[in-house]
Amino acid sequence: MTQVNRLGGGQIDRTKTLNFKFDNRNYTAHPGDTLASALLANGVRLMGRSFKYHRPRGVLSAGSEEPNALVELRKGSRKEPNTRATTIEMFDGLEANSQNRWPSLKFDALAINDQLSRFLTAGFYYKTFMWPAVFWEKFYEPLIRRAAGLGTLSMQDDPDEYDKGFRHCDLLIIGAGPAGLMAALTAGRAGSEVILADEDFALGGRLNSESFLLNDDQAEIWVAQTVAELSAMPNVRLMPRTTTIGAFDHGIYGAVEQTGDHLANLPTGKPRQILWRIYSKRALLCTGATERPIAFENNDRPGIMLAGALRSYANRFAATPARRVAIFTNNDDGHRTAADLHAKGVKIAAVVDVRVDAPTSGDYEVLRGAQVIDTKGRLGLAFVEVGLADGSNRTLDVGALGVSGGWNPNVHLTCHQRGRPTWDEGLSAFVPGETLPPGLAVAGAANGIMTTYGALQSGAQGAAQALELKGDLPTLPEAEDMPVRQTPFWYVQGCSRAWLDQQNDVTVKDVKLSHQEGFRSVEHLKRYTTLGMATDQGKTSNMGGLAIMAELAGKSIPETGTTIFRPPYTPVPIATFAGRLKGQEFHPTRLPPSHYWAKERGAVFVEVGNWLRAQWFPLPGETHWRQSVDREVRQTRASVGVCDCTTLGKIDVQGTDAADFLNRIYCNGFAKFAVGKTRYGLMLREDGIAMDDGTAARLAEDHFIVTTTTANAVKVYQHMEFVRQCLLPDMDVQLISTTEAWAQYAVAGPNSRKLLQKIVDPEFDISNEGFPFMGCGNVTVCGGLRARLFRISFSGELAFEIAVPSRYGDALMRRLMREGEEFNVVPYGTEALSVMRIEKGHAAGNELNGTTSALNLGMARMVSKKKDSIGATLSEREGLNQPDALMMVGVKPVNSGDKVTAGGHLMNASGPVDAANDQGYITSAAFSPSLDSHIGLGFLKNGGERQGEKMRLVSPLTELTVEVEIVSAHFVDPQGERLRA
Amino acid sequence: MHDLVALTALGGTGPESCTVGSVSCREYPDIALASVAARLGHEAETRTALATLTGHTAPDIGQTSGHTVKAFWTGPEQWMLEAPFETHEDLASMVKGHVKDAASVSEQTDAWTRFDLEGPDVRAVLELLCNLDCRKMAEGDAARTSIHHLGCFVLCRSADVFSIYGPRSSARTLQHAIIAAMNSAL
Amino acid sequence: MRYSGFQVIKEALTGHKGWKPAWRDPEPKPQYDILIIGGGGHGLATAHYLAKVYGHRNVAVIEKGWIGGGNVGRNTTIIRSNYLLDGNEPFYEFSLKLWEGLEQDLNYNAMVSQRGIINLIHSDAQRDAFTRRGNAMILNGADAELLDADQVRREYPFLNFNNARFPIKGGLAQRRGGTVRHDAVAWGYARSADKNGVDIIQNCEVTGFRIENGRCLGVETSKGFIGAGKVGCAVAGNSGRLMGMAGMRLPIESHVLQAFVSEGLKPLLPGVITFGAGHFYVSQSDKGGLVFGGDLDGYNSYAQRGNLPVVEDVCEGGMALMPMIGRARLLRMWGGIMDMSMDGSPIIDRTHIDGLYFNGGWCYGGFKATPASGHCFAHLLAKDEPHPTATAYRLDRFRAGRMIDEKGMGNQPNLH
Amino acid sequence: MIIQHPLLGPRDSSEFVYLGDASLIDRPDWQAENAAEAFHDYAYLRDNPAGEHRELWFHEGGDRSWLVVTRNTVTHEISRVELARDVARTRGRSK
Repeated sequence: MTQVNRLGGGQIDRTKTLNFKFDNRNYTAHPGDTLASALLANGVRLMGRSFKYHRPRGVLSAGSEEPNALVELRKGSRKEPNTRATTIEMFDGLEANSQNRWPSLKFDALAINDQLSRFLTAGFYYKTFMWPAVFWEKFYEPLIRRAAGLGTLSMQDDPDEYDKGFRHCDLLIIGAGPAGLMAALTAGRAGSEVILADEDFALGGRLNSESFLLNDDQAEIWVAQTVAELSAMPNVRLMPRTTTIGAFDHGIYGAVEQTGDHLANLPTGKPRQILWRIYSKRALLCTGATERPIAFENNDRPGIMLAGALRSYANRFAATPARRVAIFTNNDDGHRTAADLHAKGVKIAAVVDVRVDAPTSGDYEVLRGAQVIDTKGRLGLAFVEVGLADGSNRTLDVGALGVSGGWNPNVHLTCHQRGRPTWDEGLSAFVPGETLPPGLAVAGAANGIMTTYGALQSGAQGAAQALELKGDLPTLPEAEDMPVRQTPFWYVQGCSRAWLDQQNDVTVKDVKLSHQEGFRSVEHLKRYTTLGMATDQGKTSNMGGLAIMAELAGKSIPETGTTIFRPPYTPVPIATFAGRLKGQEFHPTRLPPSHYWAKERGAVFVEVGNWLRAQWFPLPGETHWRQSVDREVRQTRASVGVCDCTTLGKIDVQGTDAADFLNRIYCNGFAKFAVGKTRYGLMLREDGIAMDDGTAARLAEDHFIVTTTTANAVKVYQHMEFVRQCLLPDMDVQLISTTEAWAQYAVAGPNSRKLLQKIVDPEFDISNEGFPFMGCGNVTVCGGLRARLFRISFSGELAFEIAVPSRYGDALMRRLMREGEEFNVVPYGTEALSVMRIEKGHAAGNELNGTTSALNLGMARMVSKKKDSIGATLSEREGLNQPDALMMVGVKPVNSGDKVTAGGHLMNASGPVDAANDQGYITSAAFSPSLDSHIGLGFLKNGGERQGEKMRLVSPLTELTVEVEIVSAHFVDPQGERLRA
Repeated sequence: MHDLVALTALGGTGPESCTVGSVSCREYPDIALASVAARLGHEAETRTALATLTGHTAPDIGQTSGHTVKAFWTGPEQWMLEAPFETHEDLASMVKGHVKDAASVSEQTDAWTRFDLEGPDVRAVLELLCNLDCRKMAEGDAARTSIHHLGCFVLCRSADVFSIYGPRSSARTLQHAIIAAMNSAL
Repeated sequence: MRYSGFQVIKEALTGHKGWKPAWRDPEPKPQYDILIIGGGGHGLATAHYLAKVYGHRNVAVIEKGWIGGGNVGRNTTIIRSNYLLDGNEPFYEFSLKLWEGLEQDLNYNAMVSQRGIINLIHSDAQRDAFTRRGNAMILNGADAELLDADQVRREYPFLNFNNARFPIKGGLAQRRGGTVRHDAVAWGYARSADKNGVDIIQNCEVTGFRIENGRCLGVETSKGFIGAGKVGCAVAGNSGRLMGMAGMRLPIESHVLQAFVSEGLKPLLPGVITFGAGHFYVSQSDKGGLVFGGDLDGYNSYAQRGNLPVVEDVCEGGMALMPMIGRARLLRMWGGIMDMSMDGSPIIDRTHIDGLYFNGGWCYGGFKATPASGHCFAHLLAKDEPHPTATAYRLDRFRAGRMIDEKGMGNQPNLH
Repeated sequence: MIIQHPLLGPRDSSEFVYLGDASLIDRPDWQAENAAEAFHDYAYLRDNPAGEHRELWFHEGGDRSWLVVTRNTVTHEISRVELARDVARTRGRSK
């Protein structure tokens, strides 16, 4: 198909021809086209269907404010629904399809809604579909859902890469029209760090769409010269294809750069888009203005568009929707469109101007004091019905109608910190208000300065003021400076199916109904009619709706109110906000020192926070994880096992007051204990609930190593810094995390000492006498490597923890395995670790769940009353010290073989099973190879007194009821003889 | 002398490195680290001790200084010392010998993994990684920042050489982030 | 006027001339039996139940702006009763049951859509915790279902099962959970309360309380003094500001919670999905937008807007959980002010001032609680004793050490 | 947001961890008569102002300093940033 509506001139590269597909038909275009301009050039006006009535729609605009021409761009997993044809930069091989229609764009079954429109008025669904109640989910809602929505997602993972980055500047200039370019020139020449960002792929803004001259030259020539000078400046960064989406606190702006959307294929490793966080000292908003339509009967047909857009297509893109067009305007700018199109050889049927004193702008008819009262044409505009000043009607036979109701400054970003724009009578439009985001100033049309010269001038001045530049401004080019005055004309009296929000199908009639039913505040209007809630965020519709509501309420527009704008300025792919942090990169992965060795051993791994830990080490022939875990437990308890416990937090606490400091942090006494000793410590939150537990090892008078649980390492460090800096500022204490510096392994089991004696250098006595239970100290291993040894036990066995610098962790593990062969040493993972600590009755994460106190954990006596420690006072509140308070207990099934379920609740042996009779719950459960039975830990009301009681363990969720006996939490070696062996 | 074989943070026996465009990224394991925090009231002594250790006055906020033994600022009255691993493996105890009771010293050698980025466009890579104003960083500047949710130190060694210290256990994640940024920016 | 399909057709055929305002626009009377401060979901619901259930007609609701303009107009519309603790679960289950009959009760279609909610499980410890929770729900008469990884995959095939940093190991589902058209809730309650004689007074801002020897006699407002036998405050988000006028310090901080909606899309999500390894939850509205959110910004704020780090954090969670939404566009973001209480649970109680009652501290769970909150607050105001399902929501529970801490985060509001 | 760190200059708030009202520095005396009541008010009651708020931030991703930031909760404007350790000392805290 040839480009039947391609005009002469324009900023397209005719030397290259690009092929593209729309709804599976082939067309041609040129570099510099958008999808919209190319379709118009190819004689295509029908591009989409509306949201509710499925009315045929074409382009309304030539920019990001487009409500109608939304398409599904690209195919397969790269399909992008709801993409504005007006902002899609053409590339060779582009494929797009229309959306929200079935079976085809021309024949859409749901167009029936248009016939039913009288029933489908604003908010009709609030008044019906209520009977019978069950019908809603089953019938009504699916129907509504299928009809609603716009495009479809591919349902496949997005295959593209995205990035995030940070940029810093003295001045961020948002928008590269006349004001923005002039501001950049001013700031750039002054040597400031400047970023100039514009959503368009071509810098220049409106200047690219106008035919007038700057310094006796086409505006585009001045643009080219200016851009050339700016690109040569090292201190200026030009960012085309970059939309500034939001103004956030303290001069931080979000900007989305479309680095790959204009390419047929992304080079490998390159992102499709980059989210820039721009840190600006000052910012200048030069985002221009958006033309506003006029509401009249059937004003939504393909071919009816904003007059300025018509002009953009003709001047910049050398395209027109039709060869014969008319203009409907209330201001002189509409005439400019007529003149430009006329000059390009497009026939102007007439300029319909509501003003009786409208000027003559060219060699075509001007119908003064006239209004468009209706239009015809099913899939595209065919006739325009004009009501003339004398009351008679005239039918214009045209393929396109350019509509201009004046221009609204693009104040969006000035509202992002909830500032409200103010009403300008002269412009009859909202302009930036008093309270702007700090550091932001506004220039050009965005600030209500509607002439080109004014824009250039305010851009230069804006930059100079923002940067407090002294001296002369760059000389401004000569440009048009016709004063602009806009007398409002919102809608043609008597119209009813006249569209305000074209995408959401909100008409003048809907606004009237909203008013009639009492939804009169702007927010109610928006929410009741959905006006301005579409993907264009009401850029072309809010004002019209507001104006009509004001008229109905008999108030002025400012009295009626305004709706402020929220980020983002235009919609942003969710993937862009995520950048590279997806899939495996969502969170960092932490690998313990023995990871690579464990991988060789065929370990099964599990995520523990960000850590990846060995869960168990299956042997050939083991088909079920329980076989591996049971073996690891049995072998450890029988001889010796090794487990990587590097992930436990380690905090180095030093200073002359270190001991006093820990005495405040832990609820149990810490003041006096000997160097070379380790002590168990329980930390409370200030509210008296257990925060974390661990050990503190005293390596020297002024040096402790504190361990935390893996999960709480970060939290505990913060807490200790808080106490150190905010509560005890004069204590001589220094803290630093050493978690990752040391590879630390638990060596547990009756033969653990024998094994370690082969590792620890002989000059160190680690016999029971030389290195008793809870001992600690610096040693050397394997012939002189510095190491730390702790005699502590989580498993309940005779056990040690040995630590060496992380880089030697792998080698030490291999050495332990080799030297341990004679003892049949076994590596064990987190499962066996957990089984053994449950057997021993040690509380862990499931018990320290943020709601349990020392009392609940059976450690009430540990909370020292003789000192000031965090949490001690509030732990005494009566609610936390009830006679029937939950106490940690052990449970065992009465019938061996029965399973204990963590998360099950405990009920009395008889009586009803319900919340009222809930006695407690199971926190941890496991099969104990040592007892050859399932066992569990849990919390039970008054549990301290109920040992031996038979109860029911119920889990209706998993349809389980088991008879259990309440026992001591210490299933294995309750006297702790093994620890001291 | 012990006979245990050391692994780098990336799990190899030797450092990994790669080049994209004009920028190279090299794992740098041959470095010993120790943190030094002045004891309350002994700030001056600590600085003097650091000066003798590094042959240069103790670095100020956000700075690094020194020769064989280098120091960079990590917090109020707190510094990290760097020295060649083969000659200073037990840096911490050596430093403690100098500062005595004036400061708390903690071995940090294997708490960190280090990557050195080198090349004329290195700053284009860094602006995709962290929110520091890298274009303004000059030789001797050091700052802590967050890269890919990891707390890292970024040190400017010279106009086009930067070092990044990240948590050792996340070396893989950090390296992946750096290389992805290199592929994207270059 | 009664709403019905028939009425809609009749009006359509007669040019919609007959529709009346959904509620009157009265001037305040000098004195009411009961005065509700706050024309949000909770305040309007309180008025509805006071009139309809407890027979109080001499009631007014005063609102500083326009009704439904607070958090009921800016939330992610989720309803559920999947709570753990005895203090909470019966209350939220009561609320869910009220939702189930709401539209018939109000004669207003609020689009209560019970399409289910699932909380995903990514670790064994999480499964243990959710098992305990699911059991608590069932023991309290609610519905709960524990799904394994395969069941989740069958129901939600589009989730990230192939390249997940934190693999999905199952989920706790509540089939009766779902979403509601949030604005319609406020309008429906307002219309019904108005029909039952309640005065709804918009643009009427409270400037102070009139308190004489320990008793609250009424409020000073931008429309003058309004006397009342009892004054109930339901202004969650601004509780600190309002109760400050009565000289009260509360166990509450105001925080900003952001929420997000995407462009309209054809149906793709079955119900509400909550990520268990990141800050992200999502559902799809009837209009087709993905409605999603995550964590608080984390700092005290009354600004009703947030910042980029949390936007990124939420979208990172979304991409980690369902990478298929990458090319869906985020259309709009907004921030609501949350009454974050010290244990993450609400307060419905008398105050130490006679005749002054407080309802607040809803954290970000306020929307789903709207019907029960209104019902229980109405009960308290009418009978001067707490409703059986809300006995734990006492103001003094922190002094007594009876916190209701679902998350186990302690006295740090931004962690709940 | 950007916090003007007294030592490091402007730093992005995402590097910090927020705790809450700076009154958490004023931890009551555990031996006082009304210790129970005082600790309740300290731990649970907040002024929660709509306006200027003194609050505690921890520079987790930086130098590990706790800061007292004076920030307007309506506009987010930050008017003052101090090292919490200095504030604590001026408020009479020691060991």
